[in-house]
Order: sequence, then C-alpha cells, then structure tokens
Amino acid sequence: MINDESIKKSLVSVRNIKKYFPVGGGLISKAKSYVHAVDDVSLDIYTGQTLGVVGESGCGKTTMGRLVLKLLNKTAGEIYFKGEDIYKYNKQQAKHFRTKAQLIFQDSFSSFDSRNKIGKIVGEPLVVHNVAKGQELEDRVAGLLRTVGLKPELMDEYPYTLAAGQKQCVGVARSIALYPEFIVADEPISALDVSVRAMMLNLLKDLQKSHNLTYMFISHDIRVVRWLSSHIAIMYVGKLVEYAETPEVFAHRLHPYTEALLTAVPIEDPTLRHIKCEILLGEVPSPVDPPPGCRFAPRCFLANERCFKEDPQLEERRPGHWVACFEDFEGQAEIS
Amino acid sequence: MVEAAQDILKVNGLSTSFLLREGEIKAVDNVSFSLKKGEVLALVGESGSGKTVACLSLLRLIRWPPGKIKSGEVILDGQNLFDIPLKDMHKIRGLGIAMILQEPMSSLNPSIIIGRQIQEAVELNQGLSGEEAKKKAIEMLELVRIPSPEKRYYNYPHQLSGGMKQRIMIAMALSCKPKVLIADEPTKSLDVTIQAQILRLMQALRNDIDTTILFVTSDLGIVAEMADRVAIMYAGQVIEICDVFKLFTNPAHPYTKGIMKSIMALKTGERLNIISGDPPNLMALPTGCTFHPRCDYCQEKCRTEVPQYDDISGEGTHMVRCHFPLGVDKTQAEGKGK
Amino acid sequence: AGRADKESITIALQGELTTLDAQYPDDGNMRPITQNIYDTLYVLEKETLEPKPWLATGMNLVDSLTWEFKLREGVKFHDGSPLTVEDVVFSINRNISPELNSQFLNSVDAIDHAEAVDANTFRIVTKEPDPLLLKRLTLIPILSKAFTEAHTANELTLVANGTGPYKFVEWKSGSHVKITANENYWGEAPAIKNATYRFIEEKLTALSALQAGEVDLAVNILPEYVENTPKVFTNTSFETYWVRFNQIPENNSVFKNKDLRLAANYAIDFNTIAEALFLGYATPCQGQMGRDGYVGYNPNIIEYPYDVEKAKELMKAAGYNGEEIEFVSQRGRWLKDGELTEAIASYLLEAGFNVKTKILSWSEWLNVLFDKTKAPDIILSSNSNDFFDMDRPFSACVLSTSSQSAMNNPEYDAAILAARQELDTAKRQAMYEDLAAKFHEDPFALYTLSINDLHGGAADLNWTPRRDTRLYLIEMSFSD
Amino acid sequence: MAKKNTIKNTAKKKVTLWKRFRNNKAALIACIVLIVLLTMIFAASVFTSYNVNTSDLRARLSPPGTPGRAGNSNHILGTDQLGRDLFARLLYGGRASLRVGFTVTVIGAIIGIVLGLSAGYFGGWTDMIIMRLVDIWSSAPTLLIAMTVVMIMGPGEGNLIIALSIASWTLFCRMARSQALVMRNSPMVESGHAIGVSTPQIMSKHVAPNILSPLVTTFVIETAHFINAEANLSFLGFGVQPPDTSWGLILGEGRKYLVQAPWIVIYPGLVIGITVLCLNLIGDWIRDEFDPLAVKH
Amino acid sequence: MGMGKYILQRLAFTILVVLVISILVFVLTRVVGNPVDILLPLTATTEQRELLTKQLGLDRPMIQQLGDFLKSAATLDFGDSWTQRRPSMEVIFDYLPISALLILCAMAIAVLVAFPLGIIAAYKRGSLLDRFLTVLSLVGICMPPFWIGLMLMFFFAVKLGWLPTSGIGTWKHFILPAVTISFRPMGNLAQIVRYEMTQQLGEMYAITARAKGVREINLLRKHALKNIMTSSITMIGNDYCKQLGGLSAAVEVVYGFPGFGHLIKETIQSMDYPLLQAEVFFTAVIVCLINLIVDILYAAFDPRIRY
Ligand SMILES: Nc1ncnc2c1ncn2[C@@H]1O[C@H](COP(=O)(O)OP(=O)(O)OP(=O)(O)O)[C@@H](O)[C@H]1O
Ligand SMILES: Nc1ncnc2c1ncn2[C@@H]1O[C@H](COP(=O)(O)OP(=O)(O)OP(=O)(O)O)[C@@H](O)[C@H]1O
Ligand SMILES: [Mg+2]
Ligand SMILES: [Mg+2]
Repeated sequence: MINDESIKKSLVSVRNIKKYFPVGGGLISKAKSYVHAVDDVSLDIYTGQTLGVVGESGCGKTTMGRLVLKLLNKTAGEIYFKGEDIYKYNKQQAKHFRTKAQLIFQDSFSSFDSRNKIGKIVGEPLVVHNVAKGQELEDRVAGLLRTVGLKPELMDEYPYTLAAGQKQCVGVARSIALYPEFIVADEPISALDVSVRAMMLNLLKDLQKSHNLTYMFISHDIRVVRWLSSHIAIMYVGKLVEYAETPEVFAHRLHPYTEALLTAVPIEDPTLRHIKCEILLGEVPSPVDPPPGCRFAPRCFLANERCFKEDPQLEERRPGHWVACFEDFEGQAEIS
Repeated sequence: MVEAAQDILKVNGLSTSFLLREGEIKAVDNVSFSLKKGEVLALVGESGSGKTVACLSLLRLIRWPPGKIKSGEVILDGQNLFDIPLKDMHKIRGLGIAMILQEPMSSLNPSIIIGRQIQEAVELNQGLSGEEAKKKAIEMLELVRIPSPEKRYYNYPHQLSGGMKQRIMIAMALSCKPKVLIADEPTKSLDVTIQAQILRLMQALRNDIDTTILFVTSDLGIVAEMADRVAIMYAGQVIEICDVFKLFTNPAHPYTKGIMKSIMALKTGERLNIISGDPPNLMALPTGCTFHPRCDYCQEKCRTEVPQYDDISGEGTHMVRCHFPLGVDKTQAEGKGK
Repeated sequence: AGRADKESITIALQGELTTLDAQYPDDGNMRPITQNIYDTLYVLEKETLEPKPWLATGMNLVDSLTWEFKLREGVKFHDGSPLTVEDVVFSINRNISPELNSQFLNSVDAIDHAEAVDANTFRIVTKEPDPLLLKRLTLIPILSKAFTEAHTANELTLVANGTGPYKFVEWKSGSHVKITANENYWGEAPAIKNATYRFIEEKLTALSALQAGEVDLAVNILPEYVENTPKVFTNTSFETYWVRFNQIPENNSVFKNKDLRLAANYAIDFNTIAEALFLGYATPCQGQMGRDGYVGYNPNIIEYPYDVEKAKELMKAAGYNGEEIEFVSQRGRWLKDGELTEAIASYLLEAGFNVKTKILSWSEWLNVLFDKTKAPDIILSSNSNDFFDMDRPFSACVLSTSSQSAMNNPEYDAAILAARQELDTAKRQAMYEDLAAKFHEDPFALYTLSINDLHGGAADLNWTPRRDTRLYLIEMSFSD
Repeated sequence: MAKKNTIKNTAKKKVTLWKRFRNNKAALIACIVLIVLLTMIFAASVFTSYNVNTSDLRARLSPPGTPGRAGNSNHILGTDQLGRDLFARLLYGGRASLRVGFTVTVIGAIIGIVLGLSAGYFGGWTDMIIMRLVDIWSSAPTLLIAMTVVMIMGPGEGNLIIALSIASWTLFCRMARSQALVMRNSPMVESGHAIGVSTPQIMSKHVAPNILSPLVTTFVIETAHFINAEANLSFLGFGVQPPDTSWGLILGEGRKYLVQAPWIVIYPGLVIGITVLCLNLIGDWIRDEFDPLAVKH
Repeated sequence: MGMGKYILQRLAFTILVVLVISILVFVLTRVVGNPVDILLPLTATTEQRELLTKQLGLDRPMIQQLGDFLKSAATLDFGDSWTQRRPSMEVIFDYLPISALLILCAMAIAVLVAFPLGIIAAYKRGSLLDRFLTVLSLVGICMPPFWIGLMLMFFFAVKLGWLPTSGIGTWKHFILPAVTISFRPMGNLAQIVRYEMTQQLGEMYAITARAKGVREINLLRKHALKNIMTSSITMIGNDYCKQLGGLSAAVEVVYGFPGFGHLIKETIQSMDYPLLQAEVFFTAVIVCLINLIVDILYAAFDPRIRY
C-alpha cells in the first residue's frame, strides 16, 4: 500500500526519506563521513491512527519524527502532509502547518523556557498564531490544562514546581493548544515512573479519541507501543525493517530483528522465565557510513552472503505487512 | 521466622537522610530486609524511592555533607558494618559487598584502561599482584564474554560500547569475590537486546558462581526474570517484601497492586489502571502512611498512624507496611498489628 | 670591626645603562660608570668648578677660533696600546660627527673639528669664538681609534676601552655592570679596586637594598629616606626646575602679560615647597635661573617673596578674569616632578589662577614642549646646567631659536648671542648679570628650585659628592 | 549522583531568593561590605570634609589619626606625600577605579556578546571568522598591547578604558557563543520552532534571557578583574594620572614611602583587595545560585 | 588526524596569529607615536631630530616601512633596539629566559601548594579547613600582586633581612619574586583543583572505585588526580602566558628583577619600536607554543582526546 495512491489517502506519507548528518571535518575541510540517521524510509500514517516507531537507541527514531515535522532539513526524499510535500511549502503554508502538526517531547521540562509561567508556556502557540488574547487566552489555557487533567490554577506557577508527570502534561497541553491533527510523540513516557506512565498513556489515548488525533508514537518500549499503536514500524540503524498493523506484527514477525527485539523484552511473569528463546548477540553497529548490504546481517542468525552485499528493499510480504528481508522468515517464539 | 543464621546480610531499621538547606530528605526511612545466601532479592521502586541510597548506605558510601546514615544496622555475616570505623570500611567494600552501578557510561574511570581497573579490584580483594592479577583480570574479562580479552585489557572505557562497559562493571564487581553483590539497575540505560544479553549473563554467572545478589530495578519484567524475592520501595520505605510469584499473583499493598494492574493491562490493551496523585515529595512526606493520598482504600487511620511492618504470611515470607493489606482479612490484620 | 672587603663597592643606580659607547647617549645611568672608564681632556675642579687639564696638559689660544693643546704622555689604554694624538683627534671628530648623532651633540657641536699637529700636540677649531670650549671638553670621552674602528657600532655598545682608572669587566643585562681598577693607570691608584653597579629602578627597593647592606651607595634617594639611611651624601647640583610661560605672539596665552607672570612668581611659596616636599634637599631659585657658583649669577637679585596679596593685586591690575590656564607636566622623569606639579598647581589655584593640570606621558609632554603651536600656558620642565654657566639656561629657555623656548624677543636674543661669544670672563659676567636682572623684572618662567644631589650610603663610606654630580670612584674609600 | 529534580524543584518554591542569599553567609557579608563601600565612595562628600586635591605640604605623610588643620576632622587614615587626606583620596579614587573596572567590562560584554551570539547563531563562516579572531586575540599579549596603546595615546582614564577593553571582550564572546550553541540545539528552541515561533523571536525572547545568568556571573567577576588591572597599570604609570586619582595611582605614587608611611600603601591595597574579593564572592554566589551546572571558566 | 598533522596545523595558526598581531602593533605604533623626541635629550636641536628621523627610516611611507619590517621579520631580524643599540633579538634573549625561569618557579610553587590545598579542601569540603583554604585562595586572586610584593619585601627583606630585596645572582633572589608571582596562579589553581576534585569525588566512577574497596587516599591519587589534570593544565598554561605577557611586570619592577616584564615596561615607555615588535613577536609565539604543549598534554591525560 505504500505507493503514490496512498499519499492521497493517508494523512502523512513518507517517501524514501533520508537524513545524513555530517561528522568530523571542520569548517574548512569537507566533512569526511556521514551518520546515516535515516536512510530511505517510506511509510504512511492514516488519520486517527497511531504509528508506533520502535527501535534501539540511535536507530533514527527521533530524526524521523523531526523530519516529519520539518524541524530538520532532509537529505533526500519527500514527506507529504494531506497530499502536499511539506518541504515545498511557502511561508504561509509552513506557518499553517505548524498549527496542524505538533511535537511532544521526551522531557517536556527542558523544552520550556523555565523563566515563564505555565500559563504563558501553554498559551504561547495561541499567541504566536494570533488565535487568542486577553481573557479569551486565559480561558483557553485553563481549558487546555483541564483537558490534560491539571488544575487551571497551575497557570501562575513555574514549571519547576511541578512533579514530572505534571510537567509532561503541560507539554501535552501546549502541543494540543492549536488543535493539531497530527502529533509526533517522541518517547513521551520513558522519563516517567510506572505509576505516572499509566496516566499519561490514558491521556494520549483519550485525546486521540476526543480530538481525532493522529500520532506518530516513538518509543523503545515495545510493550507500550503495542498498547497504544494501531501500526508498528520497526527501525534498525536508519532503516525501516518491518511495518504493519500491530496485531499482525505480533502474530507474524517477518523480520529476524523484530523477532529478536520482541523476545528480548523481559516477560512480566515469573512462571515463564525459563522458556525464552535465543537472544540476540552483538551490538548495534554504528550508523556512520554503514557497509553495504543488510545492516542487520552481522547479527542475524539467518544471514547469508547476499545479505552482506545487497540491501533488501521493503516489500509487502503479507497484505499490509511490509518487510525488508531476503529470507522467508516468520517468528516462532511465543510472545505474551 | 527464618533463622538469622541463614541470612548472609541483614538490614535493620536503616535510615538515611540528606540534610539540605531546604530541609531534610528522608531518602531511606527505617528499611529492613535480609538476604539469604545464594538468593536474589530484587529491590523495586520508582525513581527517587531511595533504592540507590539504600544500597550506598549498606556500603557506607553516603557522603557527608549532605547525606547521613541516621540509624540502623547492617549485619554482614554476623558483623555489624556500622560498628566498624569508617576508615576500615574499605576492607569490607569489594570483598564483603561489591556493587555494580546504574550508569555504565560514567561508572568507569575514563582515564584508566579497563584492565587496570579490574586488576585493581583483583589486587585489593584477592591478594594477588602483578602478572598474576593481570592474568586474573583477563580471566574475568573472558568470564563476562568479552571477545579477545587480552586486547581489550588495554582499552579505555570510551572505546567500548555501553553493553561492554556494563560487562566490565560486572567483571570488576565479581573479581572482588564478594559475599553479596549489589546490582543497581545494571541495565537501565541499555537497549533491550543488550539488556537481555546482560541479564542472561548475570543469570549464567549466578548459576556458576552462586553469589548472593541484591538486584535493584524499576522494571517488573526484569524482576520476573531474575528475582527470588522482591522488596518494593515507596518513598524511602520498603512497603512490601514477598516471594516473586506471590508478587505477581497476590500483592498485598495497594500500591503494588495498582502497578501490577496497569502492567497487566498493557498486555491486554485495556484502559490502564491509574494510581492517582503525584509521587511523594520526600521533603514533606504525608503523615501516617506515606501512600495514603494516592490510595484508593485510604481510611482515617491511614492519615494519622504510621503503619507497622507486618508479616501477613505468618512465616516471615510476606511482609507489608499497610494498615489494610489487600487479600487479608481486616480484623486479622488489625489483630496482627497489635 | 669594619667591613672585610674594603676594596669592593656596590652602587645602586636608578636604572640600566643603554650602551657603553660613552660618546653616544645622554644617559644618567651610563655616565657614573663610563666616567670611571674613560678620561677626558679636561675635568672640572672639584671646588671652583673651573676646567683643569687632565689628559691634556696645557692649552694655548692660537686665534679666537683655534685652540692648541699638549697631550699627556705615557698614558695607556686598557688594552695596552698607548694614547696618541690620533686617538684624541679621532675621538673629538667622532663625537661631533652627524653620523654618530650623539645625543649631547648640541653641547659639543660648537667645535668645528680637531686636527693633529705633532706627536703630542693637537688643535681644536671652533665655529665661533667659544668661551665654553674647555668645559665642553670635559664631556668628550677619549677613545682608542684602533679599538673603535675594529668594532661595529653594535659591538661598541657592549665593550669599552678607555684610559681611565677602571676597566670594564662585565655587563649582565638588566642586573649589573662590574668594573675593576686599572693597574696601569697613569694617575694615582684608587683605594677601591672593584665596583659593581646594580640597576635598581624602584626607589624603595634601592633603599631596602641599602638598609639590607646589599649596596654601599644608592644614588638619588628620596629626601624622606634620609632618616632610614646609614649615611647621607648630599651636595647642590645643577638641575633646576622651571615653569615656562607661554609668550609666543601667535598663541593666545594670558601670560603674555608681564604682570601675570610676576603674580604667578609671587603666588608660590618655594621655600615651603623646598622645606616640606624636598625636606630641605632643594634650593629655591633666587628670582633667577642662576645660582651661586655659576658664571653669570647675579648676587644682587633677591627672591620674589611669597605674597599672595601682591599676586592678587597684580592679577587684578592685569585684568585677569579667571581665564583657564593649562598647566602641562609629566611625572616620573625627575625627582618628585609629579608632586611638585601638584604643589605648584595648588598654590596657583589658591591665588586665584584657574589652573587645569594635565599630566602627560613623557612622549606627549615632549611633543607639547617642542611644538610651539601646541604650547600650553605653562609647562613644567627642568634645565640642567652642567657647565655652570648661564649660557646654558638662557640659550635653552629664552633664545627664540631654541626648541624649548616660548618667546620671541630679538633684544634678548641678541644679548644672549653676544655673551656666548665673549671670551673675556669679566665682560661675560657683567652681560649675564644684566640679563638676569632683566629676567627678574620680566620673568620668562616660574623660577622654581634646584634640587640637591642626595645619595645614601654605608656608614663607613668616605666620600664627598661633587657639585658636578660625577661619581668618581677614585674619590671614594671605606674607613676602618 | 542521583536525580534530585523533583525534590529540589518543589522545595525551591518555598525558598525565596533572600532566604537563599542568607544561607550563603560569605556572599551576604560581601554584599553588605560592597554596598557600604559603594555608598561611601559615591557619597564621599558626606563621609569626609576633605577635598581630594587640597594639599598641605606641612602635613605630609602624617600617620593615621593625626588631627587635621583648622577645624577639620582627624586624618583617620593619615595623609599622603602631599599632605592630602588619604581617606578622602581613597573614597574619591574609588570612583575612578570602579568606573574603569565597570566600563571596561561593559564595553567588553557588549562587543563580546554581540559577536558571540552572532557566531553561535549564524554559524558557518560568520562563526569561523569571529572565532578565529577570538583565537588570535587570545594568543595576543593583550596586556602588552594595552600598555602600548596607553603609552601612545597618552595615559589617563579614557585611554586606559580603551586599552583594557581590548582585552575584555573575548571571554564574553566565547561564553555567549557556547551558550548560544547550547541553546540553538536545545529542546526549548526546537519546541519554539515546532509551534511556529519565528527565529528572531526565539533568539530575543527565549535564548537571550536564558544565557544571561552565566554572563552576569562573568560580568561581576570580570569587573573585579579589571579593577585589579587598573591598579596594575596605574601602578606602572600607564593608568590614571593626577590630578585625577584612583586606587592604583595612590599605590603607585605612594609606594616610595612604604617605609616612612606604610599606611599609604597598606590601605589602598586592602581596599582594592576587599572590593575585588567581595565581587568575586558575589560572582561565585550568582553562579552557584542561578546556574548550578555552569562549569568554571 | 595524526599528531604530526595537528602540530603542523597549529604551527600554521601560530604564524597567522603572530603575523596579525605584529602588523597590528606595527601600524598602531607608527600611526600614532613619535619616538624621536623620546630618544633624544631635551636640549637636542631640530636638526638632530630630523637626522634621527631619517636614520630610523621614519620619514618613509608607512607601506614601505611595513614591507621592510615584514621582510626582515621573516628572518627573525627586528632591527637594532633604538635605546640599547644592539639587535633586538639579542636584548630579548638577555631578558626572556630569566623571566621564563622565574615564572616557571612561581608556577612550580603554585602547583606544589595549590594541589595539596585544593585536594585537602575537596576531601574535607564544607569543613572549617575547606573554608579557610577557599578564602585563602580567593585572597591570592584578589590582592594586587605588586602590593603583595611590597609587603613581602618589606617584611622578609627589610624587617627580617632573610632574603635579598632585589636583583638577581643567587637562587635566593628568586624566592620573593617567585612567591609573589605565585599567589594568583596558586589561588586560581587551588580553586579549580578543589572544584574539580569535588566533582570527581562525586562521579559515578568514584563510587565504583570505593565500592570495590579503594581507599579514599588512593582514589584521590590514582583515580581522580589524572582526571582533573586537563583543566589544571589549561589553567597553568593560561596563567603562565599571562604572566609572561606582561602581568609580571609590576612585580619585577618592585623587586628590581631584570626580567621580560620589566623590559616590556621600559620598552613601551621609551617607544623602542624594534624591540617592542620583537617582544610582541616572542610573546605571541610563546603563547601559541604553550597552548600547543597544553593541547598535547591533554592527550596524555585524557585518552578520549586524540589528534
Ligand atoms: N544533529 C546531529 N548531528 C549529528 N548526528 C546526529 C544528530 N542528531 C542525531 N544524530 C545521529 O543520528 C543517529 C540517529 O539519532 P536519533 O536521535 O534519531 O536516534 P533515536 O532512535 O532517537 O535514539 P534514542 O533512542 O537514543 O533517542 C544517531 O547515531 C545520532 O548520533
Ligand atoms: N547527593 C544527594 N543529595 C541530595 N539528595 C539526594 C542525594 N542523593 C539522593 N538524594 C535523594 O534521595 C532520594 C532517593 O534517591 P535514590 O537515588 O536512592 O533513588 P532511586 O530509587 O535510586 O532512583 P532511580 O531509580 O532514579 O535511581 C531522591 O529523592 C534524591 O532526591
Ligand atoms: Mg530519540
Ligand atoms: Mg538509583
């Protein structure tokens, strides 16, 4: 389904997007090598759905999120929002896009200007886009705070007076202030404690329903992604390796990496502790100038010669289930 | 009650505070638990609940100012560590209790080759020196499955990946040949696949070497994988200690129960169970039971009276700090309390 | 008791010399050393300040421009070569040559040239009749021709070969110069055999060194140090402070008015300044630039009394209306120059002169002094009269062609030039006395004060400082 | 060691600035001393009846406590080499010293911050050129150049300020740049971009105010530094000239009389030391209090 | 990047720095100053002045002067000093080494005192001793060095007579100036050592080391010391450069020490441009070299840094 047609149907479409960061090299000498942070990724996100992006640290999840929001310059490829390429927007459109697509940070607190009060932080998008001022602004901010489950009185507090979970809620309030349609949530719960995490996840889900939001939910915690997302995209060192609806992924793991990733997650059941299958050896390779071939090949238990030479392309192996692997693999292990 | 003789480590009424100019933080408050030889006790709790401070207190590594161990006793193999003069504590550290820290990235000295760092532990605790110690250090590297250990011996920490560094940490702790090994969230900053490797390694080592481990974590999945028994910490206090199976089936403290519920819901996709309210402020703890403002079962007594540490199993295997533990007859519990 | 080594002396100078080529610089830190290494044809008699023959043995005026001298025989340079007439002629001609551009060229360029007559006779020809020639010869060090020609200009800064009582030993940059007695000296053998000159710029440091016994003689100490000094050596000297009035016709200065010039002289209590600021180690001027012992001193002039009322009267009469008066000075060059400036300014202010003091750096100050278009109303300067002859101050301060003067009076110019060429001593004296009286009536400056030489030394040092300030080691000794 | 955010943050609410200040006794004392000193310096005529420039040659080098002439108060700190009241001179001289220290730092801060922010913000060639300039400048013997400048242009307060400003901007430039770089990549700026705040607005509203606190610290400490520098140059004769006066000048002029009149040297030295010390303590305090993560420069 | 290449790069930069600064000073002095008056006595005549102007070549167009200067400077020939009338290089070599040595002594004193003090303070941080040491190091930073010099000279040389007041000659002559100069770097260093040590002792690796039984003293010695070296070395290098670049002048003047700072002061006062130019050149070169050495030392102490 990842084709030209789906661009029109989907809310966000990513096509062959690439982002290379230059490393080394000074200002005079040319950069010597590049971090292939995101390397030729294509996928679609449909209105009202949630795409969970999963992968190990440094695989390019954050970069993906930033690209989709046009917070970074791309190296190549296109990203469509409602069928239009966001990198071809004019100034006006770009500004409008900012009201439609938003970002939730991992650590919202650090994204606040800590000298400002919460009211100002939450209201800033409204002010910037001239949506409201004066009393109306205050009312809207109060409403937003209530929406995310905070007391409106907090408006006059400074963010550092809040607990971690509340700060994150303020971040969410700021993000939804302009009634966006699309939100990229970059590990919004990984800095939170178990007891607060649940509240946050519920909030995200509720907001999705009430505001008809579309999420790109970035996380390395597959358990959470499974709970929240309708689709899952699994990334490995800048590449998209598997992409399908959530139940489909859990039922048919077509990429050996997905299998390894899912089986590596500890099972929250002491009775099952000894029936774990083989774990993945080795370490995540560096994304700096990766060698040709499948990037997972060095750790893959199925790897053959071809895998080290050719780069497997994403293909639809099952209906709506895309995978980038030469082997005809399907996961066997039992995933609780 | 299990006889004390079996307990290799026994902690009684340990309290540690940080005296800041803003006020006192009771990071660890009247914590008691014990470890039997060869078992793995998981210390579980949210961030800031005092796990690390409790572990550091065992080794008397709390730095004054601002930290201070206020009371309690730590009995290792019959010897109360708090009776030993502080300047002699270095003899206990390593050989008696060794520790693996949470952050592999910063827990190794960046300017010393890793081999030397392990060797130092060997020299200090195994009485070896020179070539012998070096050989032993390389052996330890091999033990934690570091490829080509002779070469890696000369690497600086920054030349290793996070997973490798954590293995080095483990090797270092193990080369102390400790009676008790404390692992403070050894996989917190690692990726799942690497975490799995480390956990697998620790399981294997445990089977081989048979050490006693105090395993600190905030991930109940890891608890399920690793622990024999679990101690749950909340706001500086241990609120529940029990067998790992019991924890996942029949938790008695409302907090534990709440967390368990939301974890289960994650799997099934239901709406998550919420523990309302905010994590406690250690500087201004609620009166009575510290959990009462967030507790669904809170009663008048909870607000005023500090709950005792009760044995609800009757065999000393399930201890709870709650006036009204779940799944236990109230009156029975009441009776126990008195 | 007494010191163990009576033959060695350490002298603290105020700074480091720049070169040992004594003919080039006008350097107060070099002279004390080179005066002991080089001889001159004439020296000043200690008491009378009259020139007396030294390397020259006799003089004979051939005509009003040509002087013939006999050279002392048997004199040897430190390198063993004998002193010849060639050396003398070479030395004189070198010192006056434009190529060398000696810093004291203006003191010797009255000489046209020198020439040899026979093996021990030579002649010096002056450009005009020159009554001061013999005094000029006290400035010219006699060098060895062969030695000087054998070295490059750069090398000459670091070597010395004279006929004097002491030989150069070493010069440690920034630290000291050592000289030792010349065994082959033609004159009397000195009591002190070795001398070390240390360069100590800080006055306090020099005093400390003296107190600590590290040095035996510290030159030019502060009057305040006298009580902390084991032994004080003092004598009058030839440095005179003067504050120049701007009388340049093109300039717009209030001091073109004679009454105001007089008023200013009345307004300042130089006796108090000499007493309080210099603790008595200074001599107020007697209403003239000259002083006792100078050729041309006028003993009949009495000093301006300190009389503020009179000053105010004069100012009123002159119609002074509080116009701003710019007082330029510098500090750090001469003894207490900055303090003296402030003291003078504060007296003038008290009398009602609206003085604005401006202290400049040495280079700016020079610029202002020499550039007549920039001349301030008053400027503090110093005149050193090392010939003890009134020609020096008058031609420097009054003569309109002088770079330092700030007046243009053809009558005075003519009188000064006439006196300069008068070979008859009595006539000259009369001419200068006359000029001094005129300048008392019509002052060209605030005649301020002369400072005395003041040195501190070890208690057992025997020495009488000379009025010509020369530090001849040969005159020093240690007592038991 | 461990995260203490939650605790510290909630606690912060209750602890006011004043209370925190009170907790750092050294800084509090420093502040009080400095305020007293500044009051005395800027209201000098209230504290002393003497004129700075009225000399009394008969009362030269009088020791502290000597009765003043004709109805004037005692010379509590004695008199100087021209018989002027040392206490009065210290008060009036302080004005020049503080003026130099402050002005030089202000000039340096303005130049440095503008250049530094431009470098950090524009990056690329701008950054390279500015930073090379800073590098070159840091390798330059700035003190030597400053002395040369004073000598050529003539000593005096104005020229001294110009000369010292030559040396004062690089530190600010470096700091402003690094702060701007940190800020440029911070989530705060990204968050601003994400909601559509324009870049200039982000710079002025969010970045600039947030980099202020480390710069304020530097400012205070640099002021202290340049008060010392003024003393150093005035001591060597390259600084303020009479009839103006400054602490450095008093020391430079009076140092000859250390043995006869130690007070001329001791008191100005102490006053400089105390002022600089106070400023340093306050600077340290500002750093600790407002910017706990800042690394010492 | 290889070490060799790095050094080459730094040397190229050094040349750039020296070039820029030399030209700057050249232009500055020629445009504004007039040295001729200074070089001649007050009584010198106008002709004498003109003659000297010509002899010094100051009458030629600026560009030509600059060109000549650059040409000869390329061969390290800055011309004869106008006041000392010998090659400027020679003069520099008379004064520079001794100052370099003096400041080295001062730095050695500073290091020897500051390291133990800073470490003790860090070890016992918060204690009375710590506070005392902190104040002490602050005093070292705050008091004007020449003032300290005057005081020390007054007490130790004049009152007690233990040490010579001024000059050079024996090692004793170095003691007072070196101690005086050492105050400021000592204060700086003690502060940074204390600060960094405190940081290091709170680092995770320090806890690890303690947990394996390393004694506190060994932790300081074997583990932490190496890690604070980079910042300490930066500080030492910096202070050394500053002192040599003229900061020590006041102290050298007080002690009548014939050093480079003293020379700088005199040179500037006498507007001896060739010598000044040579001084600027050498200071800039030394600063660059010291920075290079500091950079190279970094690599020795911090394995993460490679060139
Ligand atoms: N501004 C940048 N400059 C250079 N490299 C970058 C930059 N941003 C990211 N990278 C590199 O790109 C790669 C992908 O980074 P990214 O932050 O997208 O990973 P991630 O999947 O979000 O990781 P994490 O789970 O740690 O957040 C990493 O190797 C990172 O080092
Ligand atoms: N050095 C310290 N100074 C002040 N407070 C401290 C210090 N160390 C710990 N604390 C406080 O003690 C409390 C317990 O901290 P501790 O590190 O033991 O938590 P933890 O359970 O290990 O959390 P985490 O899961 O984040 O490691 C925290 O709230 C913290 O604020
Ligand atoms: Mg990320
Ligand atoms: Mg912890």
